[in-house]
Amino acid sequence: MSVNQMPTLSIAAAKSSKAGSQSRGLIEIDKVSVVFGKGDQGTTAVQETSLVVEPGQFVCILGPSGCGKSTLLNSVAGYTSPTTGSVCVDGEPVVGPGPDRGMVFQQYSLLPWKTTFENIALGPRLVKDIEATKTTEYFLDMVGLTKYRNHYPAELSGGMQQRVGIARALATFPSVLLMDEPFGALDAQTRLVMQESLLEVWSQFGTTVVFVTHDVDESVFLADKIVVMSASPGKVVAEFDNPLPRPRSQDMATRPDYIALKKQCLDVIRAESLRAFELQNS
Amino acid sequence: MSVNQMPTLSIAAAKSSKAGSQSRGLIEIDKVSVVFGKGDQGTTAVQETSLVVEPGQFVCILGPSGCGKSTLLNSVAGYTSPTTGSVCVDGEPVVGPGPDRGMVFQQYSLLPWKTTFENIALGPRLVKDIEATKTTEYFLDMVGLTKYRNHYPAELSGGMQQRVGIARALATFPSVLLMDEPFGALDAQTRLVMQESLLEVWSQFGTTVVFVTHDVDESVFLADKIVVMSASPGKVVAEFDNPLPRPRSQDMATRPDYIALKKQCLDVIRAESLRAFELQNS
Amino acid sequence: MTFRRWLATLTQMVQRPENRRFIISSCSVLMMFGAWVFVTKTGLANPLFLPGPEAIYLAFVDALFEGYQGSTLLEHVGTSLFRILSAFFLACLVGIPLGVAMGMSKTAHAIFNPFIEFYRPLPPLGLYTLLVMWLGIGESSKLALLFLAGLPGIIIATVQAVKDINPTYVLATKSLGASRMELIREVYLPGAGPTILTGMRISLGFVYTVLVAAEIVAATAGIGWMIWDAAKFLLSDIVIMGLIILGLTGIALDVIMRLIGFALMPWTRATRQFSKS
Amino acid sequence: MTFRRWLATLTQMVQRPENRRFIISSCSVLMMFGAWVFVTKTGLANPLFLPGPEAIYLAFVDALFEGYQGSTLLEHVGTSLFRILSAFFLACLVGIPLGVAMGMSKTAHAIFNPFIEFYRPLPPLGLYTLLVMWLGIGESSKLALLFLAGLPGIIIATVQAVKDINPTYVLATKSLGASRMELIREVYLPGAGPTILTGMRISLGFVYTVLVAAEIVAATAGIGWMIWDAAKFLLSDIVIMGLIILGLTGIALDVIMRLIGFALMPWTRATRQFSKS
Amino acid sequence: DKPETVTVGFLNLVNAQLVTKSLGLVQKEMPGVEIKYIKVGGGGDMLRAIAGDQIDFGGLGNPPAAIGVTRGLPIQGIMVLNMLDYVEALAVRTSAGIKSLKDLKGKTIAAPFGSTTHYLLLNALADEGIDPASMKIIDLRPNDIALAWSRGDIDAAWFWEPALGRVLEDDANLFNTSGLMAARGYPTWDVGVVMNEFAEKYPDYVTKFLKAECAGIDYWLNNPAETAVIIAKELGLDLDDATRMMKGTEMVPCAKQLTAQYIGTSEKDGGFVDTLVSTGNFLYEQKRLPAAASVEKMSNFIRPEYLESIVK
Ligand SMILES: Nc1ncnc2c1ncn2[C@@H]1O[C@H](COP(=O)(O)OP(=O)(O)OP(=O)(O)O)[C@@H](O)[C@H]1O
Ligand SMILES: Nc1ncnc2c1ncn2[C@@H]1O[C@H](COP(=O)(O)OP(=O)(O)OP(=O)(O)O)[C@@H](O)[C@H]1O
Ligand SMILES: [Mg+2]
Ligand SMILES: [Mg+2]
Repeated sequence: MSVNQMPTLSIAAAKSSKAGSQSRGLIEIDKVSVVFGKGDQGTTAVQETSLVVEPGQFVCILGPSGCGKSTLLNSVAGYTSPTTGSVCVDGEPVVGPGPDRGMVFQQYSLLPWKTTFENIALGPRLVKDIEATKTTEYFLDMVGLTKYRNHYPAELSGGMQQRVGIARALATFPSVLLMDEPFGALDAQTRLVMQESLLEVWSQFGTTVVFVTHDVDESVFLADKIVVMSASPGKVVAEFDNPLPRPRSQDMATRPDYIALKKQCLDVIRAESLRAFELQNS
Repeated sequence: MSVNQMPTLSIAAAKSSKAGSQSRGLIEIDKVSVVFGKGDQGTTAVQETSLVVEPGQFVCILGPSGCGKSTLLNSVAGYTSPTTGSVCVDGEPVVGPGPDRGMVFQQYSLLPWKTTFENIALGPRLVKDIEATKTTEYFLDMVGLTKYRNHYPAELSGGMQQRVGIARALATFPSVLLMDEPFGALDAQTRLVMQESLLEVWSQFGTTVVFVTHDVDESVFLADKIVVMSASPGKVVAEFDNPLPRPRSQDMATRPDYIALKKQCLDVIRAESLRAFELQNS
Repeated sequence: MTFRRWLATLTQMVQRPENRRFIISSCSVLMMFGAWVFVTKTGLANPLFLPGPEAIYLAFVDALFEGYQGSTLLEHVGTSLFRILSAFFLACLVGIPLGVAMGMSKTAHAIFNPFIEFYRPLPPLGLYTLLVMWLGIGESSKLALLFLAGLPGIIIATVQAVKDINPTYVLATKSLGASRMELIREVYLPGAGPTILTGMRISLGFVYTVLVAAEIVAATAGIGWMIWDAAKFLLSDIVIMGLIILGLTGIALDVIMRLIGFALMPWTRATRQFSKS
Repeated sequence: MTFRRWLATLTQMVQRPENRRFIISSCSVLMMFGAWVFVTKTGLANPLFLPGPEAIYLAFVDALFEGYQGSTLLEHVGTSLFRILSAFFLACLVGIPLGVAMGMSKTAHAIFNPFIEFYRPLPPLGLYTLLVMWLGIGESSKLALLFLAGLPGIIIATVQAVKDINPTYVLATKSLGASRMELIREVYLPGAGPTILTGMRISLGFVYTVLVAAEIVAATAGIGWMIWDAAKFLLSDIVIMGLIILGLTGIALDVIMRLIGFALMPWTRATRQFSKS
Repeated sequence: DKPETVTVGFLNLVNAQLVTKSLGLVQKEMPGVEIKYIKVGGGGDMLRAIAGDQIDFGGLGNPPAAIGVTRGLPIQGIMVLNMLDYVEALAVRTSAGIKSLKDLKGKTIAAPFGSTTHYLLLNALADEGIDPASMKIIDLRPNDIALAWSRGDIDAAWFWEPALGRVLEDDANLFNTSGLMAARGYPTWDVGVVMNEFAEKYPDYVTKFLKAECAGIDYWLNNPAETAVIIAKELGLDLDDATRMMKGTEMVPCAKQLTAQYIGTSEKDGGFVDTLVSTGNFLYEQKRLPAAASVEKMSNFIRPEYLESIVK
């Protein structure tokens, strides 16, 4: 992503005063439980989980497959209503999906029948952004895909598609950016590049980010705060503040504080997966 | 995998003298190039690559997507004939696939119309093993799936399927085991468990293993020797001997020698992917 | 107590989605039936064109025991089924090997494909005129028509099935030491099986739609002929009865094909018991 | 020099796989044609049943300019196409909204599905007998038959298409602030488009196979009627000529449907330009 | 030398062949030979049955016979099956107020194409100089005509019993009949045919067949009441209908068939040849035949010699 040459900084500045202002993007998850199905056959995906994400914070939710990460994120996005408990964003209870909470999925979320430009423009058009085209151009440039404006998603590489996904989610100037394993389908190298680019974009917008992953390295590299979840039932078992300074680079992977934090995370996960293994086999 | 209680150790002992003897399993790759397509449109997937794998050695081939790892492995398996150069196993040139070189794929390689038992028994039956049933029982038990003998692959989890795949590849007592990102489709936790199990099985059989991956941690954890490949054109750019002692455990990830080796690998990969990136954009 | 439990169970069953759908469907069929009874009973519909259900039932009983024009209903159905199944069996016998050859060899595909692609969209009745000229008005032209109707579906499905076989299965089995024949037996045939079966089901369905066409020329028995003949005499009760029988027989044939498929290919019933990992 | 380059280019073109396949197919068609000429020229085939190519050509020219029984060939084809296309258009008009409703609501699906499943496998000619009784021998029963033949395919494809839409598309678009109507416009319709188009193509193909059946009762024009009528008078040259026209028209219809699809849905042409990453 | 089986294709109409069949007369003439009867729906199907070599004996009206002969089907005409009188007729809808053929203009008229009645309809129009294009003539089989009539889809139709009887009860009256047209020089009839191959191989079985059919004709002429019962049973009709239909059909005793009006003798062609020629030419004008009729072909087709050998 070429954040270097931004042509329409005026727009960015104008809007970021609204989006990036540190007063917006507070997420309060209060004793949320999510149960799928009814009666005996119900699955408790998330159990009595509480979590507060400060405005502008970058939080990674880490945990094994099926521990309820996506479910928790979906209740913030408004896709799933908590069975009990409540989710508030900036003090307002969440009742459904909305353009104030941008969402980036793992893959296949760009509309295949729209070009890069049209996909990014969709949000601005739907929220009746009077400068929809200008906004779209700006984000198109931000993710460095101006050359590919008329390409359909099927004509883009996986990494390019995810860049469009991020641009699309940001183009409604949400106060919160929710990302569900956005780099999970990319190969290791592209993934590293995308992580760095994401931090670059984030440093510009200062939006609150909730980022779901099951890659420990990824969470350590990205997050201000790492929230570790465990399965059966899904709940938060640990929270770690990340001492690594910003701006970050992949070189930090050999720093002692990086390694220490990674070890802490791994220990919790190992302990939890052993417990899960025993639960399964008993 | 429950290697602990082995009921028919007699077979294992009898056969392993054949399979595990350190005189078998020498792989010599000599100036192999593989070009797909003809004339101007040809792609050089592997260029003039030489590599020797000693009998009983565990070698990991590490590299970014599309660098020719699979192509190189396939020329050992006999699926692809090198355009120039030669591949010999135990001094015999490779002319096609054969039961002396067991293969484990990333996924979907079990025959869906055969049960666990039948999949493992396929090799022994095809090589006219007179004790086919006994051999199958032994490997079924080795990977701890005796309870699932009559299940079809679709009824097994991803990890279970890969265990069957490993048992199937071993059941013809090959001198070489070739593995192409066998754990690439598993989630992180299952992956860790499978890595440990693989080392356990390997310590019993002592077969030569060539293991393709693009996960640096995986290669550092498993290998005696790490071979790093780079793309455009695909060739070996570095070889590292792994100083970590055996038996290994995931805790070693925080040892300084682990971290140093990982960093060495990462550095090579980063340098190579930067070079590739510049090649693409020039 | 027992009654209340029974009622609770019933309520639960009604609330289960698959049962709920069944109940809605039943209601909708019943309502249609009610409307039918209503319009015929009240004389809103001319019984010459739309007889009531009891007339259909009487026609059914009559055809079952007395027969229609010299054959009982079972004989009519039997004659038609015999035609369909023997022609379809022949079509499989020719189509599956041809399809395997076309799927495995690009040359074979290039040789046969133009003809199949050309005659496939032809209306069967158009083809039938030619077949009757060539083969006469007897059984052979009927069988030929049904055979030709069934063939392209089977070939196309088989070609697709063979092409779609995951190449990894072939490589893995080669690595275990399989010869070419062993490969066909262990991988190609079972691997193509489910898709071929689906193709066979679609193809049998199409053969079925051609049945009446095959029986309108010089037949004296067969359920299609019965309908065609009865229609000429405005025997709409027999026509409707015949159509209902045709519909039910068609569904039964499809169910039988599925069951045969399950029996021959038990793995297609297997479902994942573990979600992931 | 120029000739040698030309020859080299030619050799290269022949060696490219897609051209090679085309050449083999052409050869096989040509050989078939040769065999036809051979058996008719040598008198091996009775010209009454299998006229030679030139007889077919003459019949074609004659029908084109002089006409067959009061209508020129173009009028026959036009009449048939008009019947097919208007019935098919009606079937789309009814089938697509019904399919969308059935795809989005399980209740709507449960209500309509039993009828569709029941009448779908019925032989069209059997249904036709009833339609003629109800609607008479005129155009309306023909159109009704073609309409009913086309309907189930379109409905089933549309239901499937709507059900198959990736739920992520819906969620993502909701998160961008879309209302229900915006969702249908931006996601459901374009998302279901390609599958609906495929269903429409299959359905049109099936309507096409029913054409002759629709034209054998009381028609005085139409390519299907022409074939049926000519067969009565043993005019096998006209029958074969008509079948060839039917085949070509069928292929042309399918190609046109594809082109319309491409024009309406340009993204279905897009192919990945980057392998991975 | 005798054939194993003899297959007789019979048309679904009222003539003495039903008597022969019902009384098993052919079987009596040919002991030890299996006799098979195949009911054939109409002239077109009979032509295709002949073309497909599925019968040994058959019957054809004059238009399909002219087609078959001109197109070179391997058949010969050996006897008169029946002459058509008012068993075939043009029925018009009473309420439509049709007084003359001219009143048919703009109306819908049905006839089975390729049949004797289609031939007569077009000839009747031509005689009065009416352009067939001024009305809508559609191709329907007799039973479909009855159906279309009861729905009111058509106003006139030239076709035959038993469907004709059903229509006449429903707002219809007879306007013209085949018998009337015969008087105006357009006779229509059905001729009995044998396959050339069979006739060459088993000439005496052709005579045996003719003997049986002649006995059937005699039975028809001598025992009308019993015949009516047979016909009613064979076609599943009321006795009244059967009697009426028999009256509408003229049976010609075998001896009389060899006169100039019918098939003539081996020395001198009879009227059938003329009818075939004019029918053939008519069909050629209609473009239903690729070539005009040749007198020689028609004359070669009619073979009175078999009948001559039994009628001394
Ligand atoms: N719609 C649903 N209906 C029923 N069960 C569900 C549903 N969605 C999720 N679950 C269950 O809830 C649990 C948590 O699922 P969730 O998708 O939140 O996990 P996750 O941590 O995101 O896993 P992954 O890493 O595989 O994405 C799982 O057991 C899953 O099977
Ligand atoms: N059958 C083939 N025909 C043409 N090109 C091929 C073929 N197989 C591989 N290639 C090309 O050769 C190169 C190396 O491919 P290969 O599959 O060996 O890479 P890889 O390192 O295994 O990648 P991955 O990690 O994605 O599996 C790639 O550019 C690929 O596109
Ligand atoms: Mg998830
Ligand atoms: Mg690979």
